[in-house]
Formats: sequence, C-alpha cells, structure tokens
Amino acid sequence: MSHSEHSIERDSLAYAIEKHVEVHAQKCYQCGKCSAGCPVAEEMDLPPSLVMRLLQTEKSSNDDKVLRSESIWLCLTCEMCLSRCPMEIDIPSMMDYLRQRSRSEKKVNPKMKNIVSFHKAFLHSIQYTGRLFELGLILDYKRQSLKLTQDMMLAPKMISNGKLHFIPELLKDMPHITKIFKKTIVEGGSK
Amino acid sequence: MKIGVYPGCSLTGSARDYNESVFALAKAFDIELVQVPDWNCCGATAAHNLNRELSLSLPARILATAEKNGLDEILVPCAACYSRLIVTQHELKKNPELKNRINEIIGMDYRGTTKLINVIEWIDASIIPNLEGKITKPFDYKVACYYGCLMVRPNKVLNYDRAEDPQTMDIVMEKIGAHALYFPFKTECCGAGLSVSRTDTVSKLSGKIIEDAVHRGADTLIVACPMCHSNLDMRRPDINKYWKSDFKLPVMYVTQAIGLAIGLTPKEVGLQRHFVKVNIS
Amino acid sequence: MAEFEPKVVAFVCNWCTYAGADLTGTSRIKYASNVKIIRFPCTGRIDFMLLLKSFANGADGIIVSGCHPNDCHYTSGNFHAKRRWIMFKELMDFMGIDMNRITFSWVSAAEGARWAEVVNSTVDRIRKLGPYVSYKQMVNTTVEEEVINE
Amino acid sequence: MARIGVFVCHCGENISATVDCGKVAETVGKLKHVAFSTDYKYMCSDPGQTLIKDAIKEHKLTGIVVSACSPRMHEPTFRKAAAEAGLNPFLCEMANLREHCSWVHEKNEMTTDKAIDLVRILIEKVKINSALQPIRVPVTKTALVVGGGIAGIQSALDIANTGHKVILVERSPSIGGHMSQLSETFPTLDCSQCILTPRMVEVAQHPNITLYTYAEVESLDGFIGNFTVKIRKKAKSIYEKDCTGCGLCTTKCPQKKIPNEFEEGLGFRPAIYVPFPQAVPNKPVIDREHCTYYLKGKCKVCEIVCPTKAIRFDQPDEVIEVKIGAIVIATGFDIKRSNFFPEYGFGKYKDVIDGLQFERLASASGPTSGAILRPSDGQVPKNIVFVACAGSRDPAKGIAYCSKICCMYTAKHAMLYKHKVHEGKAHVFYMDIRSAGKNYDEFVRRAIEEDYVNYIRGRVSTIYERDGKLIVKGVDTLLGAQPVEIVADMVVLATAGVANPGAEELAQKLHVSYDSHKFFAEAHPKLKPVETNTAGIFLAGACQNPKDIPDSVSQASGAAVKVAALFSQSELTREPLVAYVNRTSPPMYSTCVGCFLCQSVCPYQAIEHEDFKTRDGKIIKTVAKINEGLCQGCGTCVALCRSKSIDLHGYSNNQVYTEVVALLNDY
Amino acid sequence: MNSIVSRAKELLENKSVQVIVGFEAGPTGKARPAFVTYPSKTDILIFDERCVQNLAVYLTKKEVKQFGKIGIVATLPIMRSIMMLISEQQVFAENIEILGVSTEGKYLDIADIQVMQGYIEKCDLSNPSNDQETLAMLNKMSMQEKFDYWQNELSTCIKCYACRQACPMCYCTRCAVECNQPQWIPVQANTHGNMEWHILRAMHLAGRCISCGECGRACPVNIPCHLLTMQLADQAHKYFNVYAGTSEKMSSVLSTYEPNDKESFIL
Repeated sequence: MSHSEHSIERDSLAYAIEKHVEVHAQKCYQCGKCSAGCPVAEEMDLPPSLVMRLLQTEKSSNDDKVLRSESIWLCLTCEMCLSRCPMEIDIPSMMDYLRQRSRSEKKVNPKMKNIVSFHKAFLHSIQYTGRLFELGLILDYKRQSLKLTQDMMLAPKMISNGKLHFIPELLKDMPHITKIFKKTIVEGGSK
Repeated sequence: MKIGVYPGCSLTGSARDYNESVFALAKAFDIELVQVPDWNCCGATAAHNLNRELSLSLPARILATAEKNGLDEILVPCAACYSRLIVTQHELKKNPELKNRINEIIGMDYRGTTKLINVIEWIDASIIPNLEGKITKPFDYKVACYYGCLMVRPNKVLNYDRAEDPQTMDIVMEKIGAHALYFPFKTECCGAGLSVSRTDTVSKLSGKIIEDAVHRGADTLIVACPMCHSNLDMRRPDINKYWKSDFKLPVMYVTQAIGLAIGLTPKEVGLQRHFVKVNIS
Repeated sequence: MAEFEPKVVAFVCNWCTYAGADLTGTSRIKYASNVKIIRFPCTGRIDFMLLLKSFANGADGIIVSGCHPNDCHYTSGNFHAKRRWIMFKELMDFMGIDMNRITFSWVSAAEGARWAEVVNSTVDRIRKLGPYVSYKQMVNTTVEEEVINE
Repeated sequence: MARIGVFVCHCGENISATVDCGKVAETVGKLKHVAFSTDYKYMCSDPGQTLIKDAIKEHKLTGIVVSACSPRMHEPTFRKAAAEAGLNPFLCEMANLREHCSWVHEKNEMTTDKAIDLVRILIEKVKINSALQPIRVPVTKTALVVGGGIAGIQSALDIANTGHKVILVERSPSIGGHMSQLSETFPTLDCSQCILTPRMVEVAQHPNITLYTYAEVESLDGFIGNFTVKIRKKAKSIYEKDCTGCGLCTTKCPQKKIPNEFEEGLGFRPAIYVPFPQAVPNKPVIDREHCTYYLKGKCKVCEIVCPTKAIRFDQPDEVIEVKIGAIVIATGFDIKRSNFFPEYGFGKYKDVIDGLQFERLASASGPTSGAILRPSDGQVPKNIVFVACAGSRDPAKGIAYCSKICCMYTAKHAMLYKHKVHEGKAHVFYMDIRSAGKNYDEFVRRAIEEDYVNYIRGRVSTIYERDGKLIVKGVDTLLGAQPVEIVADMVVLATAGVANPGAEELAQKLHVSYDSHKFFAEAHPKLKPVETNTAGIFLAGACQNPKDIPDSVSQASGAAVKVAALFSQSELTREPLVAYVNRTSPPMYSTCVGCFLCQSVCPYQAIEHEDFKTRDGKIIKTVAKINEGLCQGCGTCVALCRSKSIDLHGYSNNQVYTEVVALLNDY
Repeated sequence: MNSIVSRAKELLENKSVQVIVGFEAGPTGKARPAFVTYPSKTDILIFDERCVQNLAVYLTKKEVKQFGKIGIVATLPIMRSIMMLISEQQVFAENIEILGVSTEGKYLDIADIQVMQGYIEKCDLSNPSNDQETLAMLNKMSMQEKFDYWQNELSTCIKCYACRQACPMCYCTRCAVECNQPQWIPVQANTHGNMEWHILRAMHLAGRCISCGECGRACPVNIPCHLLTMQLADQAHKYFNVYAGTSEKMSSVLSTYEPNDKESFIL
C-alpha cells in the first residue's frame, strides 16, 4: 500500500506508475546521476532526471510531455541509471510502463514510430514462428518503417557468412505460442 | 557430464559463430549440451517494451518446458536471453499471484526450480577446473573484456559479479594466458536495443567502446553476448563511417578465445563468420 | 429535587496537566468543583479500563489530560496514549457509549487558565447531557440480575 | 490492619477560607481504618511537622494523608517528616486541598465535600501503598573521557578545571584526533595545529588529568555515579619513564615503508614511531604488526640505539580497573574510504583521493610540505574536481543522512587549491550547498565569487582513467540535465562522514544506544542532546553525528558541565517509583508471555529479556524484565501489557483502581 | 490442490518439517484441522471453500510446537497471523514452512517470509465484504441504537471465552480476565461485565486483529464479536495507514507511534 495514497493526484501519471510498477517519483531528489551516466542522454529530449521532475509535478500537461517524448523510446534499458541511482529508483521499469502507456494513449512521438515498428515486427516474427526469424524481421520492419534501403548492405554478407536463414524455423507446438499471444497481447488490448 | 542449454534465436542465426564455439568447447571438455525441447524466443527487448505479461510468459514457457524435461540446470550463452529468463524467475518468485496468472496464460506448471547459468559461470564451473594440460596455444594477447549491460545489471537480481568494474571474464582470460587490460567501458551500453531502428545511435555508442579499447592497445575485444557482438562486429562499417575512422579491432566471443587456446581451429569456433577479420589464431 | 450535579473524574499526568491545575490554583482562577483529579506519572500510564470503571462506578463525565505532543516528560508516553485513545474512542463510538462524556485534552504546566476552561466546558456539557442514565441502567440491571440469581 | 492518620492543613487561611477544615478532619476521622485525624494551621511549619511525627509514633500509624497544598510543593517535606518518625516515606500521600480545591472554588458545602473526597481517595490509596526503599547512590567524583580528539580534549580540560579528576583514554598513540590532521579551518582559514597544539600540551600537564594513550575501554559495569571501568593499556613496548623522546630509534628503524595512518597513506613511517611531530605524549610506540623483531624474531636495532635503554620487547598489555562516576564519550567519527565508490574508481586510481588526504596534501607539515601534488606522479594538478555528497544522502549506499561538514570543507579545499595553484581550474559537483553557520555562507560565496571556483549542480555518474587523466562524467541539472564531461588531473571526493569503526562495540560495552548508522544516540533530540539514555553517560562531538569543530567544542563544554553538576553532590537519591514484571513459581515463571511489545514502547530501553533455562541450558521461557537503573517510571508499558504482568511502584493497578472506586462511591 | 499435497509430502519426506497443519474432511462433511506427521498420510489434506478456520492458532500451542518445525497451510488471514506471531516473538520464521493458498483458493509457492510479505502487501487487506456491509449498517445507527444493539447481543454472552480460544493473537498464558488484583472484569456473566470483557478483548486486539473472523465463528451463542475487532482493524488503517500482519518486523499500532498521528477530538 502506498504511503502517498492520501495526497497524490489520482489521475496523474506518477500515481499510475506507483500503482503499476511500484516506482515512487517523489523519491527522486534531482541529483542527475542517471542523466550523467545515461549512454543516450545526449540524444534525449528529456534526460531521465528531467522525466522524473516532470512526473513529480503531477500536472497533466507535463505528463503529456513525457508520453510524447522521444526519450522513452530511446531508453536502451541498459539499467545504468538504476544501478547507480542513490535512491534506487527503477527507471527502466518505469520506462517500460511509459512506453506501454504512450502507445495505448496513441501519443507515440512521430519521430519514434520506426522504433515501435521494429519492436512490433520483432513480436510478429515470434508470434508466427515462435522464434525470431531474422530475415523476416528485417523485411517486416522495412515494410512497416518504409526504410527500404537500410541494412541492404548487411544482408548479402550475413548470408554469405551463414548468419541468415531463408526459411524460418517453426516450433512444433506453434498453437501454444499463438495461445500465449492471444492471452497477453490480443486480450490485454495493447496491440 | 550433461547439462541443459537454451541457445536462443540469435545463436541459430546471426550468432551461429557463438553457438559453434560453445558446442565445440563443450565437446572438447566432454560436456553434453541438451537443448530445451521445442524452445521459443524469450521475447527480448521488444516484449518488455510493449507488453509485460508477454515478456514474462515467453520465458516462463521456456523454463516450464525445461522443468518438465528434468533439466535442473540450463546454460544460457546469450546474455540477453539470460537476463530475460532470470528476471522472469525473480519476478515470479517475488509475486506468487503473478506466477499463477502466468501459469494460466502458458497453461503449464512453472515452478521456478531451474538453475540458470550464464556462459562465464559455465566456464568457471566446467571448463577452468579441467583446463590443466589442455592449453596448447596460450592466448597471449592484450584483451579488453567487454561485459555489456546484461551480464551485470540489474545487480540485485543477477547477484553475479560486481556492477562496476566486473572481473570474472578478465580472470578467465588471464587463465588462458591473455593479458586483460584495464578497460573502463566494460559495462557501458553498446546500444543493442536500437540496433536496427537507430543505427546512428548504435554506431556512436559502440564506436566509443571500440575506440577506447583500440586506444588502450587491445588486440581484441572479448564479449559474451551476441547482441554486443553483432553491434561491435557486423555494424563495423556503420561505426567506421560515423567515426570517420578505420577500426580493425576484432571482436571475439570468450568461448572462441578459449577454443583457440586449447587448439581448436578458427573454423571450429566459427571465426570465419565474423565481419571484421580476426587476425588471431 | 436538587439540581443535577455531574460527577466528573479527571485522569491527568503529573508533569503537565497536574502542574497546570496547580497553576490554576496559584492564579486563583475559579472553576466548577465537580471535577476530582487522580494523578498519574504520565498519560501513557492511563489504562483504558479505568475510564470504563469510572462509568461503571457512576461517573457522568471524564477528563483525560496530559502534556502536549512533543512535550512529554518521558519523550513518548503521550504519543502512545494518543493512539490508545484514538482506538478507544472509535470502539466506544461503535458500541454506542457516549464519547461526549469524555474530554481528551492537552494542558501544559503553563496553561492554568486553560485547565479551568477545560473543566468548566466539560462540566457544562455534562450538565446539559444529564446523568449517564443508560449506562447506569445497564450496570443496575446487572446488579438486579445478580440479586435474582442469588 | 491499617491505621491511617489524616492531617488537614489550613495553610493560614489559604485553605480554611473556603474549606471547612474542621469538618473535613472530623468526617474522615470516622472512616474505617482512620486511626487519627486532625486539622492545624500550618502543617509544613515545625510544630505542624512535629504534630505529624508525634501522631505517627503515638497512634502507631501505618500510613498518613497530609491534606494541604500540592504534592509538587511539599511532598518531599512530609515524606521526610514521616521518615523521621520511623514511617516509610512512601506511606505518606498528599491530598491537594489548596491548588486543586480551596483556591479554585467558592466557599460552600460542595467545596468542603470535594475536599473530603480528595482526602478519601488518598486514604484508600495509602492503605495499599507498599513501603519502598529509595534508590541511593554515592558518587565517585572521577570522570572518564573516551577519545582524545578536540571534543575529548575540551571536555577533559573543562571538567579538570572544576577541580575534579579526569581519566582521558585515547586509542591511538597520541591525542589530537582528526583536527590535528587538518590543514586550515573554515571559515577563518586559520591553521588547525596552531590552535590545537596548546590544548594538547595543557592536557598532558594538567594535574587533574590522567592520560592513557594507546589504550581502550575494555568493559564497563555499574551505573551513574558508580561505574567500574576496565581499561586496556596496549603494550607500547617502551618504558615511558625512561624514554626521553629523543627519536633516535625512529630514525634507525629498518622498517620504513609502512603506510602512515596520520598522513592517510600518502606517506610512510617506521615500525617504531611517533604519529606526528607535535604528538602528545611525544614518545614512540612499536607497531608490533610491522616490527621486524616481532615478525621474524630478530632486529632489535631500536634497543641497541636507545641511549636510555627504554625499549621493552616483552612488555605485556596491562588492564587496569578504575572507579568513576561519569563518562563523556568523544570518540569522534571517520570518513568512508576505499572501495566504497567503485564507479568513481576510488581506491584504484591514485589521483582520486578523499577529503582527509587532501588536508594532508594542503598541510604545511604534510608529505608534500603543503604543495598540492598528484599522488601518482607528483605533478601539480591543473584541473581539479571536487565531488560533494560522495556517499552522503545516498540511501543506495546505506547512508541517507547529510554529513553536514562536507559543503564547507569542499569550499575550503577548492579555495586552498586556488590559493596554491593560481592558474588551476577547480570544479565542484554539488547537490545543495548547506552552509548554515556563522560566516559560513559568506565563505562559500567567496570561493565562487573571488576564487572563481566552478560550482556545477549535479552528481557524477562515473570517473575513469585515460592517458593519465581522469575523465569525470557528470551532469548540470541547471541546464536541463545536460551531461558534463571534465578531463581532470585530480579528483577529491567529499566522502560521507561515518561512525568510527568500533563505535558499535563501544556502545555495547558502555550500554548506550546508537542509531542505525552506529552513531551514539542522544536521550532527547532537542532537550537532552548531550545526555545518552543511560544516566551518567554523556556525548561530545562527532561520535553523535558528523560535526564541525565549533559544534564539537560547544557540546564538549556542555557535557563537561553535566559531569560537574553531577559531581557537585556526594550522593544521588532516586525515587523507587519504577516498573516491575511479576514473577511466579515454575513452570510459569511469570504471567508475562514474552510478546515484548512493552520493549517497543519503553523510551529508556529499560526492558530486557530474561531466559529461564533447564539445567542443561535449554530455554524454557523468555520473559520481560525491568532494569531498575534505567526505568524512569512512566508506566506506559504497564497500561499496554495485555496480561497485566507489569506493574508500577507508587501507581500500581490496584492503587489507581482503588482511587477510582473510592472517588465515585459514597462513604 | 495437488500442490499442497505434493509440497506437504516433499516437506515431510525430506524432513524439512515434522508436522503439517492443514485441513481434512471431517465425518460430517465439514472441514477440520489436520495434523499430518507422515508423508504417506498427506493425501488426507484438502483445500476448498469449507476451509475457513484460522489454523495459526495452533502455532503457539505447546502440543503442536513439540513436534518441531511446522508446515502450515496458509490462506491470507493465516499468513497475516503468522506475521503477527513472528513480530511478537511467539513464532520464529525459521521454525515454519508456508504452504500458501491464494484468495482464489490456488496453491501459492511461498519460498520464505519475504515472499509471503510481498504477497500480503499485494492483497486487499480490508475486512471481508459481508462484514464490511454489517459494519457500515451498524455505523449508520444512532448512538442509542448501537448501545441497545450491543447490550442486547452481549446480554447472551456466557463468558465461555471461545472467542479468546479461537483467536491466534490471544496467546497469553494468563489473560487479563484472570487477574484479580484488581478484578478488572467481573467473574460472573452479566451484561455490563460481558460488555467490559468484549471491550477489553477488542482493545487488546486493536491494530493486531487480522480480520479472520474466527472469534465470531467460534461463539456458541452467535454474538458477532468479530465486528468489534474488525471495526478497530478498519480504524487502525484509516488513522495509521497500517494493516496488521504485513511485516515480520512491524510493531503493533498501540506499541508504536508517529509524532504526526492525526486525530480531531483531543482539545
């Protein structure tokens, strides 16, 4: 049970984060160690400590800023922030949640669509073959992201080095995987 | 000696070299690796980015299958898969209700009894103690051991080596005759999660790692993760383009280095599959 | 019939309220003589059963008083007492026992005038409420039951 | 059979003006068990007291109720009178007819009736009072001061100057503590040793102070005024009376490469050594862990060169036992050291140092004679980074508190650096600047405005080494969390101030409480900051929490006054109004069931576990037990105890219950 | 269900515990407590909706403790009772193995006390919903109505102390009612004395009651005495934001305090 139940804005993003992934935004005292160590902080529109600060305000305009940010998609989940955070705030788990929220509220930053496309293509691949079919993934991603020429240089060499299959390996019990996807993604409604 | 193994998707595709070296090493040390039957993908970054339950269900199916087939211990050479599997074990142990929910999704009885070991743990336990007399060509090179993110973080869950300046891989390399360099980029991220979708970012991050290793005079980078390997090796043209340089530093799997040291041929450990030529034999 | 004179017991701590009541005296501030004080070392020592026993023995009202929070001579006795009273009050409310008949207060050693106020307002209130008939009836029926049983 | 006497006082007219004292005396005189009842003008006067004493003797009274003023006023008077007449003083109770009755009510029948009730309540109570013996304690007027840093020195001198004996015990070979290591002190930048050394010498020469250096407290027994302490005087391997402190041995010792503790590892010392030139006493000790003779069985160079033959290789440790009356704990603090910060490479990179190491570098008497030089290559650092809050305010590293002194000493360090390396650049990574204190904030502003120290608000994520430089990866949170990378020559970490190693063990030996960080705990955070929860033991300085010099000295003087006040009397008397846990016959031993919720309400840690065991040592039952020396008698445990196994002398369950019944029922 | 049996068997077989406290089907079709000491007998263990008793009461009983280490089938209220007993030093975590059962009646793999704590924290710890309704109804009554209600209910109490015997938190070897100096509670069963007893009991459980309702079920004359302790459990949460039995380290509501505890009735 959260100790802040009494005073936190119920419809704030910070409240939702606390409820779903048990990350307490007010714990952050803005030392910035996460931003200092984050490998992609320079590329982010909102470095992690700034995301924390925006959440602390519990203002819907700031929550919106976070959900529409590029940062949440640039986060690599490398866990450097968590491993060095003096308050042990689980920023990576929070980022997972923010990404899911950003998608369900249709607030994904347009510039980040291809990152989402890649993740979706990845899951597609597993959904239909049970394992990652790398060639299929690349083709599917290109179709979704319209980045038709990217990695064209890579594929031939991968094939010649024996690193790319042409035919996906199928699981014997594919219905099982289908069922798992049905129960999580389809019924969970976050597709 | 018999032990379970979960190769994961990469090892059957873009990281076949890693797979070959793991199996070659196992064979050389009389270890039978038994694959988890009909294993599926662990879901990797994509799953936990998009759907939490899916990100736990996929690994849970693998683990439940292992349990059903009596595999008490499984080696997971891919650091990314290892991380997903062990995080799943941790989450489900912590929360029995979630465990019930996941069991319902996968329709199996996952109990969480399988012991997961990463490749370094495996080498430590099964290879190093039997190394005596086996080394025919000491690996006399200056190496920069690159652990990446997933071998050491989250430290509290993995409980393996220390989060800052880990040492286990360095010690293994020293055992086969290498000189492990001081290397501060050991646990910096290579950018794996954005490998395909943000090539520029990856080139920048991976480039930093290579640049520092080169600067410190390394003959090769040593890795234990196919994600790291593909970024540092396959993405080399992008990296060189981004950095306006021509880094030729090879990137080897720890298993390949040990393989060479005990006299396996470069081909037996899959070195010919690398993008960046390995001038080490 | 004479006017109803409430019987009120006061349970007070030695260091604050007892001393505060002494100051009321030294300051010659007058208050109703219905209240009689029983001295305790600390409000933490006051057993909730004593409040029940007061009603059972015919009290119409009760005052419980001690040091203000953070001023306890023993650092924390009044904090423990506060929690005990919160729970006790909720239980009494739930069982229909009249909590308007109990005054809980903090009166410091410097608050002589305040003690007189606390006493007077309590006595006035109890006077308006009248004798605690329903509780007394319960106790009396009990006595009767016993007489019959014997 | 109780025989109670009641004495109603008129207090001149203070009571009798509104209360009919005669009627009160007469009415209660008729009550059961009241053997004697009277009223009198002034009970507290000599004749009044004589009246009481005579009545006690004449009527063989078993208890008395003096009905007069507030017990807070005259209870001691009448209890003393009772005692003089041979009646246990705790069989005397007072009814407060003045403050609680005559002064606050009008003259009428109700007021007199109330007076009668007030007396009746106490008659009923006193009937069941028990005869209690006051707890009397003589006071040994010698104080023990543990720790010879600035706080211990100040306390010892202050106590000694009031004319009382002091034993000062210091663990290391010299007094002086951390203050003797410091270069200059904020906010005045005066030389630390210059102001400290005279005090150290004064301690050594004071006739009332016995100084034991290289000594530790072994154990403590007893209670306030009556402690017995065992002190282990570690073998110095020197016969001090013969040693002249010439120092010849220290120059000839072949062991020269032992890291010097005083120099924080930045210099070396021999195995026979004086920690620093101004040490008190200025006589060497042999460090047996490093001495060649103790390690290999031969050498004895020091013995050969000693002109007075003062070396004693076979000297044993000596344990002495001393009786003392009060203790001042002044064991000081420590700072976090190597391996605490793997991400900062601390302990691995030679040029990442801590604050005390920087003090030694900046000190004129230090290893570099006051020049700021890199430990790795002796070069002058051109670019230096100071990291504040290195470990402080960092719950992940187990330290949630602010170390209080770092903001100030970091500003001082940056200033000292700029004063010595004019062309150098100094950066400070900080989270907040906490500079509350006289002339403190002005000092920090000076560093920024006049010495151009670059303050950056943000923490450092990591430090790594490349080409002999230290790459500091930090952030500027005031620029929207922009990453900042500084290529530095040297990094100084203001590591967290922590409790001294061994503080916990010492606290346990002395039976005082300590907090979760092993700092000693004060009895009350505001009103008893110098006292511990154990009577007779006081705190001074940074053993309580990190403190700067002015705070340490103030508290040390405060503690000294507490000791002096205690020593101003020859005997302490304590009222025996303490709690107790009942005991019954085996196999029950007590009705206490051992839930120990009482332990959690007790503010004085007075509740202990008592195990009842079988002959072969198996525990049958564990129950609560009250330590009478610590219990202050608040009775919170009594009211909490569900099985009614705890009771309180003077306010027992039976007594208070009886009072309620007496008050509400007619007579 | 099978998991309870297999886990129980496993624990007894590898001698991790000496006795399993669980449920078995009784001859009349009701569930009753079972004390299984042989692996072969674990088949009698059941768990279904009939199994509502708070088995934790046996953990402090000499007769059960003498077996050695105990495995116990634990639903949420039982887990919370265990937490309370550990925090009050009546049971030691190392002497106990938990065979968890979720609120849906499913087996829960509880590896240790920390896991149990994690589970408890995630559960709804408020009073059972039917009791909540009754409480709400009573709370709506006027003071006199409440007084009459309880006077009426308590007049039937025969002071058999079944409520006390059934409660895992009432483990005192001597109860306050047995104390006669002073005689806090009259010996006889009469309305006023009965009321004093039930107030005493409720206050002694204030902040310690884990809302299992066992006292009410145990009462032979059907006094809803569990409502008294449940009301206080509710209030303890309202005022102090704590539920009893959520941590092995917690001290009960009445033995701790926060300087900023809020109330509105103290002048």
